[in-house]
Amino acid sequence: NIFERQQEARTPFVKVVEVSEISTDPEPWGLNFPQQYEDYLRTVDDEYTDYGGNHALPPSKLKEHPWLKRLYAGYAFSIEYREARGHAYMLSDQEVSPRVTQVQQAGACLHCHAAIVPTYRRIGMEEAGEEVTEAALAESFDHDAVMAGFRAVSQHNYEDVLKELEKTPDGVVKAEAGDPHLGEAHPVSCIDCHDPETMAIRVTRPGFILGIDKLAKSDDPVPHLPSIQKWRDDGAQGDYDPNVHATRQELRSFVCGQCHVEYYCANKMTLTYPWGNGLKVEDLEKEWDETQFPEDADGNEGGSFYDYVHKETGTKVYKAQHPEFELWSQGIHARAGVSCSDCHMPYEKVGATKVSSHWVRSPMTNINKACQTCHHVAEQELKDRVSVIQDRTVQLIDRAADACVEMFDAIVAVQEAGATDEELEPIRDLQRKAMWRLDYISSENSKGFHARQEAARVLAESVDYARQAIAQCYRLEGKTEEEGS
Amino acid sequence: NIFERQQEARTPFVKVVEVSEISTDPEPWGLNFPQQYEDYLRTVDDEYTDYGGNHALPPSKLKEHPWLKRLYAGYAFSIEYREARGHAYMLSDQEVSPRVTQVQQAGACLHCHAAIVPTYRRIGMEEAGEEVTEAALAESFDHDAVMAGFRAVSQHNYEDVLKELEKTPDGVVKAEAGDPHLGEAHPVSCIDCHDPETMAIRVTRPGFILGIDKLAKSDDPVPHLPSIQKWRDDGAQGDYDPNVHATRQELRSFVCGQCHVEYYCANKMTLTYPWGNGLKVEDLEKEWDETQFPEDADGNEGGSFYDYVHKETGTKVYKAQHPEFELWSQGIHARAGVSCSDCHMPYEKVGATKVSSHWVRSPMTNINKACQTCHHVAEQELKDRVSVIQDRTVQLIDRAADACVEMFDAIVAVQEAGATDEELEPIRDLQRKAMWRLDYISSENSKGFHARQEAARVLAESVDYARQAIAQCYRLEGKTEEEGS
Amino acid sequence: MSDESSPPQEQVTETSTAKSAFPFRPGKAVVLFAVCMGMLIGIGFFTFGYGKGASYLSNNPQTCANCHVMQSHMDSWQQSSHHAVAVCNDCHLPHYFLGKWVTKADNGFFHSLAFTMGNFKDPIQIKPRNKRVTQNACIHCHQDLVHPLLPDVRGQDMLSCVHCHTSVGHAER
Ligand code: HEC
Ligand code: HEC
Ligand code: HEC
Ligand code: HEC
Ligand code: HEC
Ligand code: HEC
Ligand code: HEC
Ligand code: HEC
Ligand code: HEC
Ligand code: HEC
Ligand code: HEC
Ligand code: HEC
Ligand code: HEC
Ligand code: HEC
Ligand SMILES: [Ca+2]
Ligand SMILES: [Ca+2]
Repeated sequence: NIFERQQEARTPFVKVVEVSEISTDPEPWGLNFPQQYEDYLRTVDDEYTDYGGNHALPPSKLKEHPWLKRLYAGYAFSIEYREARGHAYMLSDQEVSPRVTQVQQAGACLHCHAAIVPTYRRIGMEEAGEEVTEAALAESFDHDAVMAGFRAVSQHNYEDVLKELEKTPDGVVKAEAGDPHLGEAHPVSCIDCHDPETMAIRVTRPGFILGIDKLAKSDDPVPHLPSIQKWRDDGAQGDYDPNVHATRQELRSFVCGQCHVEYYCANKMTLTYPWGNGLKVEDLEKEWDETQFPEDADGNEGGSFYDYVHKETGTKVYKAQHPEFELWSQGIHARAGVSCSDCHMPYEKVGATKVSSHWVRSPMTNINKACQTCHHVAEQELKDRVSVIQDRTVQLIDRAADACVEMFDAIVAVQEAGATDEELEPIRDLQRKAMWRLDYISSENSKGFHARQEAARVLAESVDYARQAIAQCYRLEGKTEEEGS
Repeated sequence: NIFERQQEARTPFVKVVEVSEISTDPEPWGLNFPQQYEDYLRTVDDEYTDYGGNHALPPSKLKEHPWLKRLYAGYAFSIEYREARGHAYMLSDQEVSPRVTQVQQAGACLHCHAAIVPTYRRIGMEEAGEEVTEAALAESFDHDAVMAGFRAVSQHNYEDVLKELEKTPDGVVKAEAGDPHLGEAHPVSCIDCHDPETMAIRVTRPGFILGIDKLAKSDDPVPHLPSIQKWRDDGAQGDYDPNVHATRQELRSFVCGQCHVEYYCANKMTLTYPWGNGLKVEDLEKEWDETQFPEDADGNEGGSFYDYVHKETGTKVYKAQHPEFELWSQGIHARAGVSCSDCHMPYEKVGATKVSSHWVRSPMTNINKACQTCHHVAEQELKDRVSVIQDRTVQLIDRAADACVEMFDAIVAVQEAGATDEELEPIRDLQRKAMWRLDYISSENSKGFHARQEAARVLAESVDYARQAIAQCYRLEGKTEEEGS
Repeated sequence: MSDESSPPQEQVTETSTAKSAFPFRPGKAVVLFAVCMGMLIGIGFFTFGYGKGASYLSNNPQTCANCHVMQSHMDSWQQSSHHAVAVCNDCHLPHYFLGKWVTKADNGFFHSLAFTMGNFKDPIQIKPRNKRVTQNACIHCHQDLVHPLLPDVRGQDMLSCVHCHTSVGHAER
């Protein structure tokens, strides 16, 4: 390999302090890498852009788009649903969210909102009967223990798992005799994306590791992820392990794909990323369609997968959450090898060196570095191009939302008129598809930018299904009235 | 700028023979520019690509997409509608088309299928009472005479205008005393895009010249046409004349925009390009909505604009034809200043010089020159990218077509059930919108490539309107049945 | 401009020696032979095979444009941000001795062959091996700045500089 020669050129960084596999507190890392740490801390103060960015109190999506309340009727998201903001907030925003305080949530929620991996490891080690000392916990990543811990706590109660976090040393808090509090809970931190020994980027999230392996084992063509194709070509031996097989450029997206993805996260089964059939909206849908919840403790059948019963209509539906990684996968940037980090963590020159901006944020607040290195056009022109894309998407979201809302009215009306479950079944199927697709694009956070044509296609399908459901209702109404008359 | 550099490379040419404003026969031009002429002649032998290109006998779109027959029911396009092929065929394909042989067509058809400008000029001069000699005709472009001739013959019968072509000298045929045949009719030729004196590119088509002027006078933002913005900023004096105001790069698209556009072309009014409100699908629709046909010879009101009465449903609808220029205008390539000619007439090296490939054809048969100048990725990868775009579009076209066909059935059913015209009016409005949008993208020839997200948006709207119409029909049915029962 | 990397003049002499050592006779066998040998010691072949092959030995960009197929690259280089700081050879030749001469031989031979046969892609498509050469050239000059981009651990790959800096060597690329 030609790059081997340069590798010698990289002088090992000078560690001011040691960090290890338990160092969830970013502070000591910050002593080694003050620039990255400083940037990271800035994730508390983003501006607000047209369709993204931050606020002191991020705006409520439910207020801005009242139809969302009807879409989520019967689900926690109808209580509160806000714009995302900087990484520094992820844990506190979750803790105070009425979705968590008013509804019993699962421990898996913390998978993406906290530096939880050492806690998984600790619990995994404990389950295996190993003695867990701070030193043992710090020694290595210990994949098996992490996976075991992940499986063990995902379905526990949120509050219990949050407490577990504080029972894991974080590398800074000094344990006091008799105090069960061994560390603080931290939002996403250096250790989630970096190997503490070498600083190489890596993925740590069990949900992602299992999901990407399922994807590799599927036959979905993934031209934007060449290492998966290579792994398949090499005979698909064992598991696809992103930390072994992925290119560095792929890892620059995978670290984000650990969390910015569609998931199932509640107490009926372990946290799941639905990538077994591929990364397109219908591949994910197919996986949910095929999923059966596992038997409960008493041996009762779990039944078909669903996220919630839509309150107005009584239909069992799916909830889509922030599928940024999946939508990006369908776009031209992914195809051209452009990673999340290229845009959201662009290089910046600091003194005599280049560093990745750890102020992860909307690229629209940083167009110069995020876009203009590749696109040599004026900043305003880039803004305008993004607006064209996002405005078209928003226009279609509104169109699909109108159709969905009319659909709810139509279904409610036929139900009141006495339609039978049998008659309603095909209509409910259409409803589920329509809602899934609308939610998919509206809860994706780039307003279509990550894959403009795909976003429009998905919304076109949503409109189609919603209006088909309406037509079927009217037809049923006609019949019912006829029969009734 | 890349184009300026190419311009510098251009050396003045040596004329072997003189050509003038009557030289519609390309042969003498070919003596001066053998390479371009040779390329031009090759427009007879294109290959066929997945969604474009040429055939010995181009495939029938009606056979490939049976729903088109229902879409066009009652209109000439339902008799025959084929894939486009090379420029060399345009005149003969039109002459033999059953759309022309079985239906009385207007002379305006020749506006885009023949080198007709000298004929317009001759007729214009004759109308103005000037004596028309070959020399007078050859002297200059004579804008006013061309416009007058265009207006005079557009609504005449196709066959009559075709004969007029042969009464105009073509620079090669030697007139014989008493023979009214002074020249041949030629398909698009050098003179249509070039000034015979300087070889500069130019536009000659009255339809385009009037259309682009309307556009300039509208308030449609046209970031991809900077000279229009400049003309507006300079106070919008007089008319916007593309041959005066346009940049060379714009002209490299305008020459194609002379023909590859949506139009009205029949005998109720002069050939019209509907750009008075802008270039988006709804801007064009708005112009048709607002258009009243002129009074007829007897002073009877012309009534509201429409193209044909849809036979199955009795609804007056619009026909969209090949809006390549309009769709390209909504895309990222236009926005980035990439012209039609960049892709369809790419530069090629011939010996030590660079010439524009006058073998105008699908860029997918010439990816190396057409795309790889700008996109440094493998040929197969470019093909795949185009396929992804086109497949998504085709999937949505099929979806919209399904909806439209169901809509026809639903409307027919309520009509049979006795729905009144009043009841049907809002449904017909939805029908017109749905058909217009589907036709717009399906008759555009890039299968969405020219503006991928816009194409998907337009189809999403088509589905929406068609399914709304269906729902309204069902509702009406319910009512009618209720009343009837 | 990196003077230390420009080929010293005496190399030209070395070339003529090589030329007489491996006389070039047209014919299929020789072409095949040349393809193999060209990789290692073929410095002589291109000078012989194509009159202006000696341009490879000069650092003057104009000599690359002796071939008109190189003209647009010359033009785009002139408009690039680097025309004042790097010439063709700074980017397209390895910055260590052996690699430099192997590359000269290799490219020199293939350029001549391709140019003569005319069977190359137009626009020209750079090959993976030569991509590595340019990548190394970037690093050679910008080592300190891009230090954090270098592999963290042995064997790790790294991003291509032109993934982001597309128009450094050639404007509007
Ligand atoms: C080519 C550039 C680019 C790439 C690659 C990219 N994004 Fe984005 N992303 C954007 C833009 C532009 C926006 C819209 C920002 C706005 O509206 O303010 C955005 C929006 C977002 C948002 C919402 C931001 C906010 O402020 O609310 C998230 C989260 C996001 N992207 C995550 C990702 C992830 C994860 C990936 C990779 C899987 C990714 N992005 C890849 C450019 C990119
Ligand atoms: C697979 C990773 C993942 C899981 C599991 C997850 N989240 Fe999130 N969460 C995210 C990401 C990424 C964002 C930011 C993007 C967005 O807001 O859409 C986010 C944003 C949020 C926000 C702020 C914005 C909002 O939605 O109001 C809250 C609150 C939140 N999550 C709560 C929860 C709760 C409660 C759970 C468990 C039911 C949970 N999260 C599970 C990844 C996850
Ligand atoms: C451990 C989970 C996790 C990882 C890893 C992660 N994110 Fe996030 N991200 C979140 C959560 C949760 C939020 C929402 C925080 C909130 O609203 O409180 C978020 C918010 C964001 C936002 C919105 C910021 C704003 O200012 O509006 C962007 C942009 C973003 N993430 C991009 C990325 C990118 C790019 C990566 C990879 C380099 C990444 N994220 C990695 C969980 C994660
Ligand atoms: C959400 C993921 C994420 C988190 C959290 C994160 N980093 Fe990074 N970091 C990255 C990515 C992506 C790169 C670029 C890696 C590459 O290109 O190989 C990077 C690169 C680096 C580098 C190499 C130099 C550079 O800037 O490119 C250092 C040092 C670094 N990070 C330190 C830190 C420190 C310190 C923290 C905690 C304060 C941290 N990182 C948190 C994703 C992350
Ligand atoms: C690392 C390089 C890179 C970065 C960074 C990048 N782009 Fe791109 N962008 C590309 C490539 C490559 C394409 C695909 C077209 C091509 O092959 O030239 C593209 C395509 C686009 C397109 C047209 C395609 C579409 O679907 O809309 C837009 C608009 C665009 N980029 C905007 C942006 C914006 C805005 C940003 C910053 C937030 C950005 N890009 C960041 C490389 C990049
Ligand atoms: C960036 C490149 C690009 C630009 C710019 C472009 N086109 Fe195209 N065009 C294509 C591609 C790719 C196709 C699809 C060809 C295929 O499917 O074989 C296409 C298809 C077409 C077709 C159908 C070809 C066939 O074989 O049936 C026509 C006609 C056409 N374009 C005209 C135009 C016009 C007129 C313009 C300018 C207003 C234009 N194009 C601008 C790339 C381009
Ligand atoms: C505004 C310019 C314009 C006018 C006016 C015009 N055409 Fe065309 N015609 C085109 C273009 C461009 C194509 C190639 C693109 C396509 O086939 O969609 C074409 C293709 C055709 C074809 C071959 C493909 C097919 O549709 O079967 C026929 C036949 C044809 N035209 C007949 C006519 C007739 C008859 C009229 C008059 C009613 C007419 N044209 C008026 C521009 C025009
Ligand atoms: C005078 C009218 C006119 C002009 C000007 C014109 N076209 Fe056409 N073009 C046509 C017609 C008519 C056809 C269809 C011919 C047929 O099917 O017989 C056509 C066919 C085509 C095709 C399909 C060719 C194939 O092999 O399938 C392409 C591509 C095309 N034109 C592109 C262009 C481009 C690019 C320009 C400008 C450089 C241009 N045209 C200028 C009228 C025109
Ligand atoms: C459909 C439009 C069209 C037709 C018809 C046409 N040309 Fe061109 N021609 C162009 C365009 C566009 C260019 C590029 C002009 C520029 O970039 O300035 C061009 C350029 C040229 C040039 C300049 C050198 C070059 O190749 O770029 C010559 C010479 C030329 N054409 C000769 C001819 C001849 C001879 C014919 C008839 C056989 C002809 N053209 C027919 C559109 C056309
Ligand atoms: C004269 C330059 C040029 C030519 C020729 C060209 N492109 Fe592009 N292409 C661009 C630019 C500029 C963008 C916009 C993204 C950007 O700013 O980098 C783009 C974007 C794209 C995209 C992503 C945007 C989208 O909407 O899909 C695709 C795919 C693409 N081009 C394919 C092609 C193909 C295929 C051809 C040949 C038929 C072609 N291009 C010819 C310059 C060009
Ligand atoms: C500052 C560095 C630099 C300089 C100076 C430079 N080039 Fe390049 N050249 C590059 C890079 C980088 C590439 C593309 C590599 C890639 O795609 O990975 C390239 C590509 C090429 C190609 C292949 C064509 C292509 O587009 O893939 C040719 C031929 C070429 N250069 C010739 C020249 C000539 C001749 C000169 C001097 C006039 C020159 N270069 C000067 C960096 C340079
Ligand atoms: C003998 C004529 C000629 C000369 C002199 C010449 N080139 Fe080339 N060059 C070519 C041809 C022909 C190709 C295309 C080869 C191919 O694609 O197989 C080429 C290709 C290249 C490439 C892409 C090579 C690849 O295969 O990856 C580079 C880089 C390049 N030239 C640089 C240079 C530089 C630097 C010089 C001057 C030192 C130079 N050339 C002088 C004819 C020449
Ligand atoms: C011969 C030495 C040399 C080589 C080889 C070289 N550079 Fe440079 N580069 C320079 C110098 C000198 C500057 C001016 C920097 C300064 O002002 O500090 C520069 C400036 C830059 C800049 C900032 C200006 C700009 O163009 O945006 C970038 C980015 C850059 N180089 C990237 C590259 C890349 C990528 C390559 C390889 C394709 C490369 N360089 C090859 C010497 C070199
Ligand atoms: C993922 C995108 C990306 C990659 C890969 C990349 N760079 Fe950069 N580079 C940037 C950005 C963004 C900047 C601008 C930073 C700023 O303005 O602070 C930059 C700036 C530079 C500068 C100019 C700093 C200055 O003086 O302003 C040089 C030199 C440079 N890069 C060289 C390289 C080299 C050499 C490589 C390959 C080893 C490389 N870059 C790889 C994105 C990238
Ligand atoms: Ca979900
Ligand atoms: Ca029309």
